[in-house]
Amino acid sequence: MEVCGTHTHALMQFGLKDVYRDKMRLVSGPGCPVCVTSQSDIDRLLYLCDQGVRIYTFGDLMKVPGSFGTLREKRALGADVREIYNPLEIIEDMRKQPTTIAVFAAIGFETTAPLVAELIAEIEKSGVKNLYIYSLLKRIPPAIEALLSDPDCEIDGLLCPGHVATVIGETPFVKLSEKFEKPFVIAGFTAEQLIFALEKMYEMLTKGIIGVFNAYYSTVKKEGSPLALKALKKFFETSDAEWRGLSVIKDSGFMLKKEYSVINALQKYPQLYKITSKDNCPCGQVLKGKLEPEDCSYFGVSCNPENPLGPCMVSSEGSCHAVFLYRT
Amino acid sequence: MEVCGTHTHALMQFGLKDVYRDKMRLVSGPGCPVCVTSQSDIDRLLYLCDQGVRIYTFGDLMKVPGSFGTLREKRALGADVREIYNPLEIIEDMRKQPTTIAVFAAIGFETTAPLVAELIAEIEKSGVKNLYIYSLLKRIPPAIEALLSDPDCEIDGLLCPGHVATVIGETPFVKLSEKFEKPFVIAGFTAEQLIFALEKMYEMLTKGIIGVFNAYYSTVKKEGSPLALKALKKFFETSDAEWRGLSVIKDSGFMLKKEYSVINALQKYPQLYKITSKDNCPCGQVLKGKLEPEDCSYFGVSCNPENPLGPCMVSSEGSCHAVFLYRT
Amino acid sequence: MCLAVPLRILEVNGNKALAERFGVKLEIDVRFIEGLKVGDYVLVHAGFAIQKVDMDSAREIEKAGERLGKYLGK
Amino acid sequence: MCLAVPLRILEVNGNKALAERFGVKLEIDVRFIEGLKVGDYVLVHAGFAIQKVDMDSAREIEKAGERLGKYLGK
Amino acid sequence: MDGTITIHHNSGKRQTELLKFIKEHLSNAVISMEEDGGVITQPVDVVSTDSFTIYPYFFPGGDIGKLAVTGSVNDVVMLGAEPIFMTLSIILEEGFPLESFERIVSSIDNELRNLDLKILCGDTKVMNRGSIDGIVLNTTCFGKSVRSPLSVSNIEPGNAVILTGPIGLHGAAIMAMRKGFNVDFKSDCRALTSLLEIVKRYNIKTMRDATRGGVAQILNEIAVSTGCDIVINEDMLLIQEGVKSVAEILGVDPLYLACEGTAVIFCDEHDSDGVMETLNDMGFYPSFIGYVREKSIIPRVMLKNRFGVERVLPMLVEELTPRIC
Amino acid sequence: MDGTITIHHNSGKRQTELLKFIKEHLSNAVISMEEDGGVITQPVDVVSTDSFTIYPYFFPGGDIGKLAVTGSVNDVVMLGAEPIFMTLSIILEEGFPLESFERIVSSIDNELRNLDLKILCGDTKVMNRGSIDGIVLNTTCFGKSVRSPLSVSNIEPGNAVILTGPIGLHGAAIMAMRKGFNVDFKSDCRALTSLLEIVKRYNIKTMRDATRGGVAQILNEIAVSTGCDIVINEDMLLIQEGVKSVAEILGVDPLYLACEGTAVIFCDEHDSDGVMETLNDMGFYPSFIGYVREKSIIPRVMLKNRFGVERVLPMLVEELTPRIC
Ligand code: SF4
Ligand code: SF4
Ligand SMILES: [Mg+2]
Ligand SMILES: [Mg+2]
Ligand SMILES: [Mg+2]
Ligand SMILES: [Mg+2]
Ligand SMILES: [Mg+2]
Ligand SMILES: [Mg+2]
Ligand SMILES: [Mg+2]
Ligand SMILES: [Mg+2]
Ligand SMILES: [Mg+2]
Ligand SMILES: [Mg+2]
Repeated sequence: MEVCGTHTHALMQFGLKDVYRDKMRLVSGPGCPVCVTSQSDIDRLLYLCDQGVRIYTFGDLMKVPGSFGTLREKRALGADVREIYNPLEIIEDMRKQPTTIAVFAAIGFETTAPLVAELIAEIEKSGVKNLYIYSLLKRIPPAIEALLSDPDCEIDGLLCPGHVATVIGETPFVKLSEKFEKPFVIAGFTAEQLIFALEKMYEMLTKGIIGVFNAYYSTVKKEGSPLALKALKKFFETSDAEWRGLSVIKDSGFMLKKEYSVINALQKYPQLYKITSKDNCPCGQVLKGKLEPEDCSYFGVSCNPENPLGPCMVSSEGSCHAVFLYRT
Repeated sequence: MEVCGTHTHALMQFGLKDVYRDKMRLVSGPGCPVCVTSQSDIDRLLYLCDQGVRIYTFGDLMKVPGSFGTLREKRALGADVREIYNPLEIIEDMRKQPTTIAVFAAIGFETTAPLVAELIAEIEKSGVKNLYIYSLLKRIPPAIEALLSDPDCEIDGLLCPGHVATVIGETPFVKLSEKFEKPFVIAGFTAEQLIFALEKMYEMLTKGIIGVFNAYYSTVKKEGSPLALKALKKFFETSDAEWRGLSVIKDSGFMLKKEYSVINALQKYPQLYKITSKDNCPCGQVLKGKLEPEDCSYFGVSCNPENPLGPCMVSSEGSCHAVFLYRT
Repeated sequence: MCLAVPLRILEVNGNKALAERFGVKLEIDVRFIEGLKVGDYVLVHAGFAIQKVDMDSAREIEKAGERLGKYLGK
Repeated sequence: MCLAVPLRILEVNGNKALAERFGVKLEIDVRFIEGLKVGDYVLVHAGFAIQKVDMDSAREIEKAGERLGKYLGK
Repeated sequence: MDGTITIHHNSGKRQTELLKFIKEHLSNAVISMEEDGGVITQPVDVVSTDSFTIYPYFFPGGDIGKLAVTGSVNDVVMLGAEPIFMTLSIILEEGFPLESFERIVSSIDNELRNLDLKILCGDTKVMNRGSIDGIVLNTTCFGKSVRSPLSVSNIEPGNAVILTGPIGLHGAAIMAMRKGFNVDFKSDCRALTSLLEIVKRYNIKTMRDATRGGVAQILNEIAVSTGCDIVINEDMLLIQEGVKSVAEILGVDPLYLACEGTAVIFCDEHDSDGVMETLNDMGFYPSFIGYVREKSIIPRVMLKNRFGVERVLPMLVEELTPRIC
Repeated sequence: MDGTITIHHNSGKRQTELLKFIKEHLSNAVISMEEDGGVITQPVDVVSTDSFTIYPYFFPGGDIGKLAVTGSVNDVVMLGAEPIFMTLSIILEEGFPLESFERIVSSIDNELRNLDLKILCGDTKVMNRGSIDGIVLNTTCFGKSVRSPLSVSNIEPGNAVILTGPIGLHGAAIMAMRKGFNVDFKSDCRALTSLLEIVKRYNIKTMRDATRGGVAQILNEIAVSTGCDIVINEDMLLIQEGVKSVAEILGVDPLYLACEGTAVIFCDEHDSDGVMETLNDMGFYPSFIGYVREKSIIPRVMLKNRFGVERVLPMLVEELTPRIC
């Protein structure tokens, strides 16, 4: 039995994978926004560094390798790359040197995307100039749909990411559950929340129940977060997006609406469209649940947390990283 | 007997003032371009620092106090103030961050002014943007004329600055010598060159000879340096200029010609005109030879090389500084 | 993915609020939360509250841990 | 004022020249000097040659030091 | 002295003034900062050196000055020696506020008094604005062993692993301050000289202060050095609730957060009760967290969680920074 | 290790790699960089510490690594002691080229071998890009006196002042390099351990290496410490023509330029001939430059020029920078 989910790291950390070994095989899916950032996108950011553009991003993206190094390495060599925690920090920081040209490399799923939307609102209000958005934001439901549509995919049930669900609510998952006729459980991230979700998943799988069980009902509402969804609608429209190892998935990205193209990095730097690179690792197979990390021929050899080949090893949330760290 | 010159420092360093004590009293004049920079001008540069403007200047100007500190202090507090040796270094440095706005605080007499002229020529050629010139350049002959015209001035002969003469030649000094009927000797700066000049001065004074003796004929030509003079003519016109302690002297400054006003800092920052400050010290009296440094009531008390009140103490070429260091 | 923690609201000031967790106090952005009151719990991601948290339900869910403990014989 | 030192020309390349003084070699700007030849001496101020120096005359002037030495009885 | 450090304090008259200023504030210390060095007048047999770079310079529970003293003192203590003398080298950025510098020097003085420790000689350097961030300190501490110096090579399988107190307080306090969080705990920055009592009384194999990289890093280093696996019990770790919260909010693991006043003690298992008891009596909050296991080809640290599951506690491969996922 | 230093070399696995890299390059040294400190196995009674910040890191005649070794060694020698051990603390900027670092560590190794000196313990820190310029080193050297330690307090009026060699070579070499001048001389950066021979044989009062601030600064410091005027003879100063030229071109006084291999020796005047002779025999280029004068209310250094005129040689009040006037 398989569960495709985003809780890999937590499951490993709490040792739950072993606990449930006899009942379910827990495999990992496209669960981390860093994990799925394509090599082309990293290369575009590295290109911007070389143009003297300041890059803002979340710390997580710093060590994702492109074809020629990482943002962290660029910074070590003198590029102006700044880690932020709350996207609104950027406004304040830009005010200090208002003539500096900067790009915010916005990564994240539906959980993070509303925050980027509010940053855009604040850029307008604050009058900050020279700040552009490069949206690498992605949507989870289209990715799940792509995975489950793959005839090779042997996933029996799906543990849904609780914090994405916090924003988008239960409905998108209900539709998918019905379409693919598989049980879905929305899960939180503490050991207890995961145990509760796994109990329910096991129950649904053994009893053959189809539908969505919200095992994180303390936080996830049916309708999600209306104001966050409103912010998403105001600033973004859906677009095709490239996922590392899964290639382009239809409607799986958030791109800035035309009205905001003046702060779109892709509009300011049309050269970015020309930069495309192909992925070097079989991460896609891992993400689809077709390959166990340990079975990748690079695993632990040329690919390890210090010198990660693919983003599944890069992100501490990545499935390969998790397996590497917690293997016994 | 008195000699008004710019060789103070050297005379002190070599101990020559004492050697000639019985023959001539050597007093110091407005001999150093730093020494005569007005407090208003420093305050204007400090204002530019506060506006986030990068300042380029010669190291000498760094510790000249304005009303609220020095450029050196501004730099210590984070202002972007850069010391240069050759004005053309600025072009190369600007290329590294071409969008940074910078002002070159150009100090100097006729010796240095041609170099600034050539910098302006290079700015045009190189296509460097955002670099502005704030000309504090000054002319020596009008200052000598102002000094000797003062009815209080008791100067009997004039030791002329050899390196200014290297550029402007003998002629301007010949005119002044004739007008004021006093002996002028053009002198170099090594001990030997000064001794030779002082010998000649003593001879001319005792024999009552009027005119210019070029005691630095190895280097100073009658016509000066024609190419340097041509550069001066091309880029500058004369203007009234404020000298520390001597107030405004007619035609004693070099200002950028109208054609170059696009790189004139005064055109870019018209607010600079509004900044005027009054000098706090009796340096003017010292510069005119009316007051010995030791007789200034501030000398050595509130005014010393570490905490200079006036620029005569600031510049290591300044007359008060020289007396302070070399008093025995 | 999408790290988020529940915090308790101490003060609300328009879009901003002071929130707390075991003595750690920080300013968060609460623009996405309607009808927020002091004492409410919110889930915070990258400095933004993205949803209210119902603490009674949360405690209910937590009990799963105890059940597993029993199952594993601890 | 206006520090300047005499340097000897080793090479001329357009506006630039390599100049030397006791083994110290540096690039200087010689745009103000006409008819400059290798072996010439120039007076250099802030990286620019501002005039040629006639070394014979320079040596003549230097003799004043000796005269003062004698006068002071050294 | 004026309001800020200038580049002129790097030499000459102003340097002399700076040295005088430092000397005056280090009331307790026999400083010979003006001479090239100092004379050692008591026997010493152990030495440790560290450079200290931290931002913010002032934090709840200490500052860079206190840290520079306790940091080197603790390293000497960890070797089982009593700190006797210290050298102090100060690197300042032009423009550093004199007021802050005074606070730092006074804090050094205060800590030296507490420890009855002397500065034997020192050095000051001023760097141009932008060439260094504010202030960097280096201390070298000399001590006299209370018994034969401790070393990792003494460790054997079966040895007990004891923590002298809660973990991650320093790292969490610094991270919280950088992010503007208000916390009700402080850095544990302090001297651990009282641990010498334990060294005198029990069969201590080695001690390590769990500074940069935290408890996880120290345990991994020791596992590698000894070639033995080490197993620790997650339940036994003392983690202040505030530290846990900061770690959760910023997505970091407290086991990797620096301590500046908590040490890991390896001792003979028969002495573990005695060590625990004595630590308790001295006011520590010790916890017996685990054991040294058998030799292993790939020596690792194993963390046993509350469900009894063991997992690898890996060595850190990158600096801790706040994460969003 | 890859091509540059990264912030990850500051802790965890990469720090271990960095320490291994350093250890491997310091072939001669007993390093215990991984432990908290080292054990002193020979008696020592003198110590000196210095931080080294210099740009460029590589210069004719040396580099920051060699300088960090010889600088602290010389300070110990100046106190009349033989250097025995050293500690080494390294602060690196993220992005520092590994190749440069390797050259620097190899240079440290080379100098340690020459001196038969060991590193007892060390420390590494990596700072964020922009938080420090490239590399800063700190060394603390301890030594054993060959006789009772030298001190300024031994100096008396009438003592001879002897320079062990030409002045300003280091400062002039650095300034020339910064300005892109090509020079035919080198920094005098080197260890002065052979001067211990002089200390053993003659009544040496004190010695000082004329580093930052040059001969003028050292003499002024000693004048202030002893309360005596010092008079020196300009004619007696050995100044390499190239040094003179650099100084003239840039408008600085060679008396204030740093030496890194020339010391000022104060000795009983009866010993001055012997000291001069021995220095000559050892390959130095010594010069007997002057005397300590009587006590004075405002102790000053007087410079007698070739015309016999005396003037004050003041203490430096600001850093030396190129001037145009
Ligand atoms: S081990 Fe590395 S290369 Fe292989 S799938 Fe995982 S991340 Fe990709
Ligand atoms: S001593 Fe100071 S205040 Fe007096 S004239 Fe000289 S510079 Fe001016
Ligand atoms: Mg010294
Ligand atoms: Mg240490
Ligand atoms: Mg330490
Ligand atoms: Mg020192
Ligand atoms: Mg900085
Ligand atoms: Mg330690
Ligand atoms: Mg020292
Ligand atoms: Mg030294
Ligand atoms: Mg250390
Ligand atoms: Mg820097």
